[in-house]
Amino acid sequence: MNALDFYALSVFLIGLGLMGVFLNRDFVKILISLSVLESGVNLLIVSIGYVRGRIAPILFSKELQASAVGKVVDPVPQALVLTAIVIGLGLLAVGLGMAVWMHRRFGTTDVSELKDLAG
Amino acid sequence: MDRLGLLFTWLTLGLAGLQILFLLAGDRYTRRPWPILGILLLTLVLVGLYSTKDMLYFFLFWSASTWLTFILSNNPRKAFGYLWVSLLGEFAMLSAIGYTYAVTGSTALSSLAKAGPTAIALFCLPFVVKTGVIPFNFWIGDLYTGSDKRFVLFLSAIISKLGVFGILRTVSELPSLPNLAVWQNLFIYLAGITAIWSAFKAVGSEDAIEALSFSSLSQVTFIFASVLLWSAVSVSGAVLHYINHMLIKLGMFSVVIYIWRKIGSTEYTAMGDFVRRMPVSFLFFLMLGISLAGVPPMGGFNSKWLMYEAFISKGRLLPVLLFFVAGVGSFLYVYRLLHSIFLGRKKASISLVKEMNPLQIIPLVVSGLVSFLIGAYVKPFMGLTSRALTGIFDPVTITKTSIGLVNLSLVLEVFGLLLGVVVILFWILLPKHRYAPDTEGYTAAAYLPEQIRLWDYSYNFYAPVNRLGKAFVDLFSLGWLAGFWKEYIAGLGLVLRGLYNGRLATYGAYIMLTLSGLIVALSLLVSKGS
Amino acid sequence: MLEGINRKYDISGIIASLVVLAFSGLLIYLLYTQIPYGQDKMLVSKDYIKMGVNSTGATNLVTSVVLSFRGLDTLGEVTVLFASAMAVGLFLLPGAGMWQREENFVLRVASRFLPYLIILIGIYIVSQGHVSPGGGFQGGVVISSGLLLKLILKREKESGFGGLVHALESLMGAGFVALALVGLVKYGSFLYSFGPKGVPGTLLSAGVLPVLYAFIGVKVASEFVAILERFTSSGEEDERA
Amino acid sequence: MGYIYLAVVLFTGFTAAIAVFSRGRVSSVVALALASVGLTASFYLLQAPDVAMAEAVISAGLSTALFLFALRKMGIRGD
Amino acid sequence: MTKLAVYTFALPLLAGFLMWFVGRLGNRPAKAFSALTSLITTVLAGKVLLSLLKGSSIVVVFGGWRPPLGINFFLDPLAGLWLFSVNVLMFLAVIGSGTRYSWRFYGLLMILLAGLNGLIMSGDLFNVFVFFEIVCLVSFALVAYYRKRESIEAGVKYFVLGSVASSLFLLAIALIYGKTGTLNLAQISYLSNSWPALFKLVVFVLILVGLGVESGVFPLNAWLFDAHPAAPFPVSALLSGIVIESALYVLLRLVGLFFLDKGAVLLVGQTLLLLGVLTFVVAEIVGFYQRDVKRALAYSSAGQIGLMLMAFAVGLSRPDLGSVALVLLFLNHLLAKGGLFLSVGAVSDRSGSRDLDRFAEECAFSDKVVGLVGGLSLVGAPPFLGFWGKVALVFGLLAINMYALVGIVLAVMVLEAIYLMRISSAMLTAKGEGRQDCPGQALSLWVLSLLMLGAGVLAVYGVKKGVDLSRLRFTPKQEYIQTVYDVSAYKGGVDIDG
Repeated sequence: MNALDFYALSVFLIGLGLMGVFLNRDFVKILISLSVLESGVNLLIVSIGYVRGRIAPILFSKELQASAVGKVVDPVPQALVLTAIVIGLGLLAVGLGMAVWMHRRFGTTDVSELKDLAG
Repeated sequence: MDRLGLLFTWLTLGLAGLQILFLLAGDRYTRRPWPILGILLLTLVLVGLYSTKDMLYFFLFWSASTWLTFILSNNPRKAFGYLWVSLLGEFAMLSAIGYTYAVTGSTALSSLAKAGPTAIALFCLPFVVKTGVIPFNFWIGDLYTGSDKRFVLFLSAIISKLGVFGILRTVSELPSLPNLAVWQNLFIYLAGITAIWSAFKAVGSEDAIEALSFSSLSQVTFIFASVLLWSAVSVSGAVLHYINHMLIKLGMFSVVIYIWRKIGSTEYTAMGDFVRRMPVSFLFFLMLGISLAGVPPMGGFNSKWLMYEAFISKGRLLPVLLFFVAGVGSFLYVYRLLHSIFLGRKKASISLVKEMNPLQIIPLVVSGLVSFLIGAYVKPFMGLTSRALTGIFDPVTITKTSIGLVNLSLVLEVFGLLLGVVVILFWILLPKHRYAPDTEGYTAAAYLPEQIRLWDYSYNFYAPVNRLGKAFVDLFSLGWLAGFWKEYIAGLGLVLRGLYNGRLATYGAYIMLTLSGLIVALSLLVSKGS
Repeated sequence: MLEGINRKYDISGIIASLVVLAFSGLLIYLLYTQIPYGQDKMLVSKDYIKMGVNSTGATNLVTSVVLSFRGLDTLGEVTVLFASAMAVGLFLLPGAGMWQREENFVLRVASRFLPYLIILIGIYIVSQGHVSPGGGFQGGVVISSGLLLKLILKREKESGFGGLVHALESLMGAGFVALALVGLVKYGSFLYSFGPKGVPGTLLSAGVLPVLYAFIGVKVASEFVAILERFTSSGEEDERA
Repeated sequence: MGYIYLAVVLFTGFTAAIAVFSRGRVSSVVALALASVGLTASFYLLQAPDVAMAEAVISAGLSTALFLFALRKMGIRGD
Repeated sequence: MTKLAVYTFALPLLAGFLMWFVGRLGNRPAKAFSALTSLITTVLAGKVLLSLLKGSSIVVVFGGWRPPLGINFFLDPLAGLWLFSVNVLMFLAVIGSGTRYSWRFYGLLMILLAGLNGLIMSGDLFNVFVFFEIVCLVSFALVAYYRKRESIEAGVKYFVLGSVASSLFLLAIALIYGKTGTLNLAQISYLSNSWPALFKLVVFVLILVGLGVESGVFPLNAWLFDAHPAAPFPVSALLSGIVIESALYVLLRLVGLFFLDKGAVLLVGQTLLLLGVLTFVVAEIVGFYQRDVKRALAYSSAGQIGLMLMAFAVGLSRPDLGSVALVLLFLNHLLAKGGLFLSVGAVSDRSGSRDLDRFAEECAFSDKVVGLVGGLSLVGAPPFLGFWGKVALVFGLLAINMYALVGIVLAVMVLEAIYLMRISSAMLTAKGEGRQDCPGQALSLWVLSLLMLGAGVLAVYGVKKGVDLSRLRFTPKQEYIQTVYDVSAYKGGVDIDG
């Protein structure tokens, strides 16, 4: 019923993230674009696991536990995304550490300044 | 280990033994362990090379000998030319072996014939490279002059002639003679030109080791060409000359290296009139010089005569002419060697030199006597070579030449008699000799000062010859090839270096372009394929 | 907002973006044709749903997948966090707080009682991980954001958390691996969820899962406190190359 | 019911676009936080409470904090 | 035996976690502790390898769930060999890492070892991604360890390119999970036969690019040439020695399992062959013009990766030659490049400059030995493994009638021989008599040289006896699926295994 469902949003976020990484010159902006890219992929994984008209994979009641197969959304993508989000945060922490040092060593976080190593 | 391998093994072991004896008998510098161990290891590798009939092991030992030579020469800057050209040759051999393996499933040398003429030509390319025929002659001078003095004797005596053994082993293993006439003729003529080129180089050089190395090249190319001719007389003459050349280079290099250890330089201008201090060395050096020049009483003449005989009987007169000109060149540089080292003007360095100690002189004496023996009584040596070549050729005694049937060994014995007359004459005249007084009176000092370059008449001794050959020598020194490499091939490198320009956005674009490029290309291929 | 676009972009950046657009188009086409949205595409998950509760005892299926069925991912996940904490420790040094001058009244008053409240919520989230949504990761981060208040305050020297935080972080990580090894030694396979299943839905129900999540919660909390401490310190990073 | 979907999707997409393409760094960090909030809502709509909670706390909460602290460490006051 | 495989992964992780406590005692105890751990894992990996060579492949089950349900490790003889060599080089790098690194450095090394071991053994797609992330993250941090201007630049570039690549890899995993509903490699490989062509193509390219960046395939390896020289020398030894190889290993295993059904073998083989040739040729030609020693070694690493790619591509149609070449090239590059980086890196640190003419002023004797032995074996001089690897590769390429390719590859190999020999001879003819920071360095260099020589002699002996190396290859699809789980038994129904 809704054409613009979450596949479109996740592909939009992925495309936006990738473009952000390549177009931006400031390293912090690139880190932001990377976060957007990662959240796009995470959204895609979760929306792959979504089944219309079903509820979250918490089997709180007895009878739900008995006949849960047809009533519950796929739990596995949610487990994967849980891990992927925290991995994204780990990467971000390291990236920001590097950004601080890049600012100290190069005076700016402009990525186009990084051209000493070439050839 | 077949008979051919056995002969070469004994020759290499003999030479290595004599060289190590010479090094051990020298002073502390030549007695250092690693050159000696290196030579022993290299000899081991060569024995392996001589013994194997399987192409893969042949390639293993051949590549090991290249790498060991590069390391033992101990002067990488000068030896890089040698390295990259012999690696190219080796890789040609490897692809030939791979192709034979793909076609016939076996890497035995005999199965090379089934792989077709190009495989055989590729397999023999490294032999041409290692011999140093024209397109591959630019590395010879650098390697020999740059190489470590303790290794250069072995290098010039054995390593320079590995190509000869390679051709012998390969062609003798093939069931039928490959119809590679085009390649055969091409390399015979190229060998002739290289012989002349190196003769001119040797004549024009001012350094004893450089002269000796280019003389080796000239002799080795002659051997190589006569092996390529592949007739009974030519191959046995080549093997005989192989033995002769090995002995000559052993003796001559031991003298030059001994002098180098004493006076620290191998330039002609630094030497002169050493005959006073080293009469015995002079005697044997003279014998070896005569043998190198191919003058009758000594062994060199016999083997050269056989090779010329083979070319003439095959009616190939142009190569004979080419090698004859190179032979004339050998007269010149042999005399220059003798004159500048032993007979020239006295230099200050004469006080440093004295006769070799008895142990050191053994290699020189052995090589002089054996070469003399080859000259005087050639029959046992002819027997030696023909036994080594059994199964490939029938023994060489009677051969039909333009002037009818000639018994080779009989002819050589007649020249042996001539040799006896010369020895007796030398014996009679020896006590009557007296030293010619120093006639250079116009300088007050007792010895000529070091910068005698301007006055020593032996400097640039053969100026007219050098001028004559200059254009020819420069053409084939392939300097222009190095220029081509620097200009065009290096340009390709710069283009590729431009790929990694250090900008992050470009690298990102590489990722996306690879992603999309592969998708588009593969989808086209898949849709075209299915 | 739009004036940011007309900056001089790198030519290769533009090429890459065009390629990205094309690729997203292909991706959308592929998704809609191959992986229809909202349809039941489960294969292995059907088993997880069927036997999830009675074999692991946890009513929150995601927790049972995260800790029991795909426990190794979580262990890998915990290692990633530990590695990033250590890397940040490499890059930035602890030290005095960044905000030396600003005296923020609201912050000072709030930081006296608010952190403990937030930590309480965090503990709730961690402990209820196997019953209701939430768990070690979410709860741990909530706890660390609670302690963040303390870090933002004016501080002359290194905040007191240093040693304790590192010790906790290492111990919890080692504890998690130890529990997994116990599973290997006694029950024959790494990360085996042993322990009493109890009544699904109650607090003490899913055997070792809540213990594992508790370990993760404390570890994540101490890790992020360490990272935040480094990020909020103004210490001149040591210049040694 | 569909309008909530549409609202969440459009909000997330729009804020993400601002985050990536805006000029100032702090404004993009804030936009990223808003995008994370939008993302949390979309995870909620996709029946994934665990992930929504994690996304809220981590992406909206902690990474925004980390970004701002890093910018502060780099001596950048505001935009 | 399955327990040992898990310990090789669990112990370094435990060591990493406990490194803070050991760090309190100082940096040298931390180094000793990590050396001890890596020694233990090496011994364990050795025992696993022996049992694999004798017996059949091992499947390690986690959490008590049978393969398609839980995560499983899969170990065939090739994985055992890869695991053992990774641990050996890690142990030698830790010993040979001198005295300048803090306890955090060794903690990160231990986590890197755990990640690599997991990456090699893992039999689950998302699990591969998690371990891949661990390896990437630790490599980003270790490359930028020195925080000098040069290391930060290399670290930033590596970080951005690495993150983009791993996101693309995660995207591929999402697509695969969406299509098949499972993450177990065997099950996916079983279901992958029925994938439509376009889907299979896009997923193949995504995985190739995602893992290709980390494993140094041609257009994607730009970060490698900045990162290796800028990293501390033990790290660059590990990066070149094991990290890019393990990424390549995973790439080849995934390609081997998912994309090699009848129709695609030709296409996949040719793509990998083309990428391999491009990687080799470009890396070696550009490496030829390098003045910076460590940068030249980095180009040589990328070149060797190209050779390995070609060996795998050849192995698809001629497994007897291709897979043998892959194993030999891998072992040779691991030992030689590990040794070269450990010695050249330490020497250039001591002499302060990395320029070809001045880097070798303080060469200790063991540096010279490794310089010579490593250079020769990397270039493919006779007695060493590299020689047999090169011979097997050339035989394989000729067997699939790629004549022009052999010509190009061998000609470029001469270039590599020249610039590597420049480095080796610069070290050999160095005048100065240097001293190493700690005896551990000399020990590790001697052990590496002996390993290279020993491996060379073993190879000669092996070839003479015609020993069969064909077991050391990627388990083909059918056999992999059969060993992991019985397809027919599992139909997605209820399969309680409490």
